[in-house]
Amino acid sequence: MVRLVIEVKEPRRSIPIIGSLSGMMLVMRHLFRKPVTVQYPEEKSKLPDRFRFRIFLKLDDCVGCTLCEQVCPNGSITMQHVDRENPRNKRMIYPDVNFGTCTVCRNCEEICPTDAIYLTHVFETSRTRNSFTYSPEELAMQEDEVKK
Amino acid sequence: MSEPESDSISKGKDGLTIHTVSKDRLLEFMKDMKERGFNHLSLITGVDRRDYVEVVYHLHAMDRDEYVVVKTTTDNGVVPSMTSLWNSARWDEREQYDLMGIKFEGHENLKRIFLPENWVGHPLRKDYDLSNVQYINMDEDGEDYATFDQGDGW
Amino acid sequence: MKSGDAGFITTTVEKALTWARSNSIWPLTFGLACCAIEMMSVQASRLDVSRFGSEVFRNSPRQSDLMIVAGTVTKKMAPRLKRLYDEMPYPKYVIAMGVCVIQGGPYVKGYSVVLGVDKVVPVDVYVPGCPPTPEALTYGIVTLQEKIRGETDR
Amino acid sequence: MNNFVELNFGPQHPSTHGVLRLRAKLDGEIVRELEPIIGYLHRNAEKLCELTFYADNLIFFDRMDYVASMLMESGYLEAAEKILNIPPPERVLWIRVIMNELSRIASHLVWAGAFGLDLGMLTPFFYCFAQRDYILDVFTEVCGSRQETNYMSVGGVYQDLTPEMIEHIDAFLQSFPKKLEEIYRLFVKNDIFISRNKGIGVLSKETAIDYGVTGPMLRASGVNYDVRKANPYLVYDKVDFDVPISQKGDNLARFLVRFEEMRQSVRIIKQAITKIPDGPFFNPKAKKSMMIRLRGDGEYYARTESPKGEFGVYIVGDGGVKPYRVRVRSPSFKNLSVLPVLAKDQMISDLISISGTIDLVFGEVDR
Amino acid sequence: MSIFSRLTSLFSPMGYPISEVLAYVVESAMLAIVASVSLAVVIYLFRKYMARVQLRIGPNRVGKFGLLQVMADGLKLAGKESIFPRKRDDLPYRIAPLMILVGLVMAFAVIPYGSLFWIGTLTVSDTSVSVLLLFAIIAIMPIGEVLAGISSKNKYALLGAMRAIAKDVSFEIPMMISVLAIVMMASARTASSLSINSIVLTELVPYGILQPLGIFVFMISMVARASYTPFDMGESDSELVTGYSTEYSGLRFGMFYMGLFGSILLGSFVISLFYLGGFNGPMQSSLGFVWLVIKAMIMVFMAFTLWLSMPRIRIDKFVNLGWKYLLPIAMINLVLSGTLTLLMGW
Repeated sequence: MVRLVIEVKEPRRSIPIIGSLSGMMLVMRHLFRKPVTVQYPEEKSKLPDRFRFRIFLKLDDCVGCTLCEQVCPNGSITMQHVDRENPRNKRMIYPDVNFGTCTVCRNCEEICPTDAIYLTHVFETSRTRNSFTYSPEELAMQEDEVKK
Repeated sequence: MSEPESDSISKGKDGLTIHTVSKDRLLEFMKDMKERGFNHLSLITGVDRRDYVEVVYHLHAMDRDEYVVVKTTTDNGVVPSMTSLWNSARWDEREQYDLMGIKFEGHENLKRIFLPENWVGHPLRKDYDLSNVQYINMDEDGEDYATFDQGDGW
Repeated sequence: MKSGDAGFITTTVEKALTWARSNSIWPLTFGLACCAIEMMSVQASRLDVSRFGSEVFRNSPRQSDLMIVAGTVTKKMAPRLKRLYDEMPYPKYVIAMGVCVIQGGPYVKGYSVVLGVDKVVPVDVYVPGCPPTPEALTYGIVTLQEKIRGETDR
Repeated sequence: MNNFVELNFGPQHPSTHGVLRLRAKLDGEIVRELEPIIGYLHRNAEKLCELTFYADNLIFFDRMDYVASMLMESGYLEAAEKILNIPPPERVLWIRVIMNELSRIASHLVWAGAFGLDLGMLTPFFYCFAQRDYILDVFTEVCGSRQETNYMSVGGVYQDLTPEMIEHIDAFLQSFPKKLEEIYRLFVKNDIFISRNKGIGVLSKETAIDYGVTGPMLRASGVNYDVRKANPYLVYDKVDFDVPISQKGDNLARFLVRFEEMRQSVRIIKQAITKIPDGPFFNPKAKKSMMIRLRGDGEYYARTESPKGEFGVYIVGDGGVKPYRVRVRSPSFKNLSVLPVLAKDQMISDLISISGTIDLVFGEVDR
Repeated sequence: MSIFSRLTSLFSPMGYPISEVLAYVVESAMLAIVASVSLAVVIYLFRKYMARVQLRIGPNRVGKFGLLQVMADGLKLAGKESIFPRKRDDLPYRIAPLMILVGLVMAFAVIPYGSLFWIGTLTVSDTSVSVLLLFAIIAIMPIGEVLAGISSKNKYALLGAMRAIAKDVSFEIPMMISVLAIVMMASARTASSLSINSIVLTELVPYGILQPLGIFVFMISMVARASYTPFDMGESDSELVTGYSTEYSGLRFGMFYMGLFGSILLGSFVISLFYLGGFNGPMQSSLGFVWLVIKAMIMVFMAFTLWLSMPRIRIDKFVNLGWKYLLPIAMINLVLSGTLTLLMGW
């Protein structure tokens, strides 16, 4: 089997100091380049469609199959009883997500047979309290309500 | 070159030759293997088969790129150490001692590598009880110790 | 506040200090795991946390105000984390970054991870995500600023 | 005379890249004895893998080498797909190659920036991370997460690579080599940088193999061993690339090998995005609803080339839905074990730069 | 007409001794204020410059363009708890940062600044031996670093102090010798060749052009004095946490921080005075100070660029550099400039 191998060349030694000066010039030249900074809270870079963060739930679509609970690698999802009329969800159990352990791995979204559980762009979820367990109703809240 | 004798030879799913050797002959066998050019001990794995422990060595001949697997079994969790042949066994054996509880005879510094010295049990054993939570704290010299007392550690 | 003048002065000083504290949060370079790389991203050009005055990542805990616990806190690390926190001068703040630090994250079933750094040190802001995007951490820092100014009830 | 000062570096120390603790015996500035103490990030991933479904285990592998999570995923799947008997379709192999190499560039960029910081260079860090952010933008676009991507799944990938994304990757590849050369020049033109690295931390061929060192570190010592060439997995045999090696074995050689690898990675991606065939992006046998029902049997050792070295995954299955035993050969773990040899009788500053060139990632060392 | 004489005449109704004392006090206070404000400016400029070359924006939240950022930092440091390590040597630990700051302010007092429009000369104190005074004061600052390192009873700090000592002994002698060459050249033209002011006045051709080797040695020495990368072995971030200032917190740390930037500013002033013609330039009598500041600012930005683009040199390499290269170069420079002075009759 042919293995293509190249020997890395050590850089040519330039005259002492001149090489270092060229590095300094290179750094200085960046002064005239446009900064790449996105000033976050004011301007937000557009998030791609596939970006995902916070989990939401469509209560009407959930059939209570518990697949999401089973597939969650670390038990962030537990099923909870909610008194709610829904002919498709006879057992009246809905997922309840703990964002304190959710790794945003998207397995629940993938496995959900009715696309009831889905991940969204909402990522501003910092809190000053360690309470990240959201009940099905809270998960079902509209995205913009949470943003507020 | 003559093939070193192993107790049985089989092929794994990954196409590697598996030599099964009893642990008494292991060191001798490995010496032979090293002489045959297997200069790189890639991996030491302990597999807890519940009633016995299987130790799997992945040997690699760097020059001709050949992988072989050497397996040995032990009932009492003691196998000879490979540190005299390959230095890479030092940390691997310490790790397997830490997590699997395999004692490597002849290892000069067989201490736990990840967990504190007085941690009870070896976590990767199948009979390790995860519900019996242990905590770790640090004494004044900066050494760790394990404890079952939740008030003492984290 | 008996004397009106003194009270006025103290409130002014207090206000000025709060303003200064909220606008000059120097984090400790304290990376534990995955989240540390995202913490470095926050420092880097795209998100540039220096806009908020958090530019100076100090290496010595004595000189920093904020400990961003970025990454899984293991039981072995917890005593050290506690000591680092103790070494920081008041007023000091802690941001728990990532779900490992909040409640154990993916390692919640394991044996060697502290399930929540708030068992070890008091936490001011929790930033969930695994790892949180740099934007999310920046949002956490903004939340901390609001908390220092007493403006948030999130 | 043995009046050495004992000094503890870490676990929190600016240049230990995480939570390495080094107990050094110092004779003035010179390190006489060094003992690395690890385990501060031991997250029991191997145990948790035994408690979790085959398809779910990816999240632990993502977080092993957290700067190159794509490579960890594909390394695990190399073994897991064989255990589960679900071969991925052709297109997926190419997608994985593209993602792997992008991830490798990202990992090496993080390393280069952090290495600069170790040596006291503040600025290259920012240039490296600016470039890395473009790669992570591609990742976000393709799979929705920046760093811990969880993109690949058993028998395929989660979502397909659209032509638009390939265009974005191409646009990145157009601008990147120029920027890379700039960063490279910033380092190697500098006299002090050369004097700090040339001839420091020389690792001989024999020691390297004996200690199980792999990856760029081994190649910098003159051994031509790259898993991508030696045991081509995915479609690495269908793309053209060179393996950079050096005979010197010092810090500078390791640095140069890594930079050359980035250039080769660019070459690989350029070929892959033109050669990528159409087709399905997952194996129908591994439908999404099957995620928790996949059963595996037998044992398999798969090795792949991660940015740090040979990343091996050894899975033992017992016919259940969860693996019986998962063992990871983490390259950083082996590479770190050679540090006491390299740093003996060197100065503290050299200890820092040597541990910088080892490219440690503690998620992988401690697992 | 200097500020001092103006102040004395302002306070003259109060009688002789009081007016002089008051003038001294007011002038010292002015110096302290101006020095701290200019330090704040330098820190702000550094942050902005660093951000821009690193493709970032830099502080921009506090005040317009983040101008108040440094003030916020200072105020915050003042409001921080000061931690004293239990095993410290109390007195040295307390006075070490003060020594650095006092040395710095004193050094700013002895260098001449030229004159500005109607204010006249801005020089604070003009003695006939200001060269000696300046380098005596500069030599105080390393003592502060060493004291800080040793009294903290911290291994990192101790190593930092050891490195600081090694560094200081290896650059101070070449620095002094290169200054000697300047004094020698100046002595051909002026009687008071130990006064910086008269040295600068003789500098019709900048000494940097006449002594290229001298400016090289002196610049390296000044970088080492201020101790930023590449010569910041004493407080190297990535090796010794923060070196001798590891244990300091709050305002005392702020003094070290100011000392660093102050040394950069001081070094830039001294280099531009000795080697770049100082306040010489067109319309010197009214714009002298402006020329000096422009030259010093160029030097400051060069220092920043150096800081941002260089890795740290190893301590033994630096000692080598000091004794094996800088010292001979400084000697050669001395001989060359002596010859030049003799031949050209300067």
